[in-house]
Amino acid sequence: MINLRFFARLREELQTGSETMEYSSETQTVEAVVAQLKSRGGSWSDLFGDGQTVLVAVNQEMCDRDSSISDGDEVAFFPPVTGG
Amino acid sequence: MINLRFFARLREELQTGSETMEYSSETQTVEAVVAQLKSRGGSWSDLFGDGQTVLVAVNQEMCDRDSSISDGDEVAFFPPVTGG
Amino acid sequence: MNQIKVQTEPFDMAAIQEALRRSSAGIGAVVTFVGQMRDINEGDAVTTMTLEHYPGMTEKALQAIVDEADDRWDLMGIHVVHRVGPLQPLDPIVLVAVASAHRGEAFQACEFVIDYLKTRAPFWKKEQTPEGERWVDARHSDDQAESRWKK
Amino acid sequence: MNQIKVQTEPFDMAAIQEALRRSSAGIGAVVTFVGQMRDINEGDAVTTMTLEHYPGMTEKALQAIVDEADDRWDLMGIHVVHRVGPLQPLDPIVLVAVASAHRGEAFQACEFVIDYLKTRAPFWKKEQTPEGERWVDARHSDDQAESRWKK
Repeated sequence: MINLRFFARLREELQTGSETMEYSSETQTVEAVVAQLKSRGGSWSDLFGDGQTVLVAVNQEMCDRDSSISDGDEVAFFPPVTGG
Repeated sequence: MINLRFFARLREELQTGSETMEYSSETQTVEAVVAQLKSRGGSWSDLFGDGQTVLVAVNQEMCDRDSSISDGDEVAFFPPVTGG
Repeated sequence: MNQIKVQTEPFDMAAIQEALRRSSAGIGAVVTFVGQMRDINEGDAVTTMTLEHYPGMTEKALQAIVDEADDRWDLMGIHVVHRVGPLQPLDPIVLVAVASAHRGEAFQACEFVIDYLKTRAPFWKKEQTPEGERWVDARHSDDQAESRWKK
Repeated sequence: MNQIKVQTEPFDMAAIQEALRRSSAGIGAVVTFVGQMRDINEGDAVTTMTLEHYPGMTEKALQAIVDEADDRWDLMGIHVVHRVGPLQPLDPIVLVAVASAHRGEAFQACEFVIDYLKTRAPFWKKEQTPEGERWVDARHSDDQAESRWKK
């Protein structure tokens, strides 16, 4: 199982802040998880589609799309940050 | 008449904070005034001698040695500043 | 010592700076940055702002930035406080205070921390304007400010 | 608005910063530098310090520095306060607070003002140490800091 989290504009447009996803051969990299989310269609394919800047953190550390994911990881998606 | 002022280490070592000096053909530039002060000997020649950094302000604005002086001006001498 | 706080309630800028500067008589310089909410952004009036964050990651990200500042400069204390939740114009949003023996390092480290915070700490601003709500877009100038510090 | 003060009595850092940052809801950034007295200098313990200045010229010199900062950057207020007379370790000596819409300008202007103050404003420090009194020497590093801003 991996724990997905969504923040800010993503959380609002996807209408969910979190979900769990089965850990499988299809979820072993950030890129693979993104591909699954995109395949859901609707807002999912819009928000994770080409030209969208979505940042990713694995276990609360910023990661790249090719970062690997382990069973039990927390994988968060969010827009570029705007604090400060 | 010009008004001379001395600050910090200069004031202490010269044992005076101010004096007046006759305005004459010998006091029309900072350099000329410095030459007069230096000619007094003792601490005066030490403090205004070669190798000493003495800053000058004419009418409360930083000036160079070749700045001209008018009758009634306030001419101040002091070491490099160390505030802040 | 360093201190990092993320909180809903207002913070006491004076108390934070006072505690930091009094923490050692070897401190010669304290540089403080305060970012506050403006009543206008991108030309529009903004009446309220809501700051969302990623609890847990926020603190870790701030800690990593503060640790890196400590590595790069010779400092005597860094305090970072960032508010979340609803804010009004003139409300302070963030404070970064850095103490050092000499001013050059305090200035550099303070600007470094806020520049990195702006691009690396998971906070998001949503503005309420007379025309409705909107998420604030990331600024290209913040990316440029961050990239100055890349070694 | 800008404010310049030279005074013997302690100053209220919190009140100054609060007045400055509340002066406009268009202010997004306030950068504050506080220089305070260290209990050690050049390796020696310092118990007291006395700050002499050149009344009249001091205010003019500070005004010229503040005016130049205003010319160079887009600012929304500069407050400078400098103490003179006797000081103890941990006493704040000088405060420079700069407000602006955006942080980059506030940081630069604040550092510019203190760098120029350190080389152009007529203040002199005399330290009392266990070995006796001594005038503080000007630092080469302050000349270098100033020269960075030459156009």
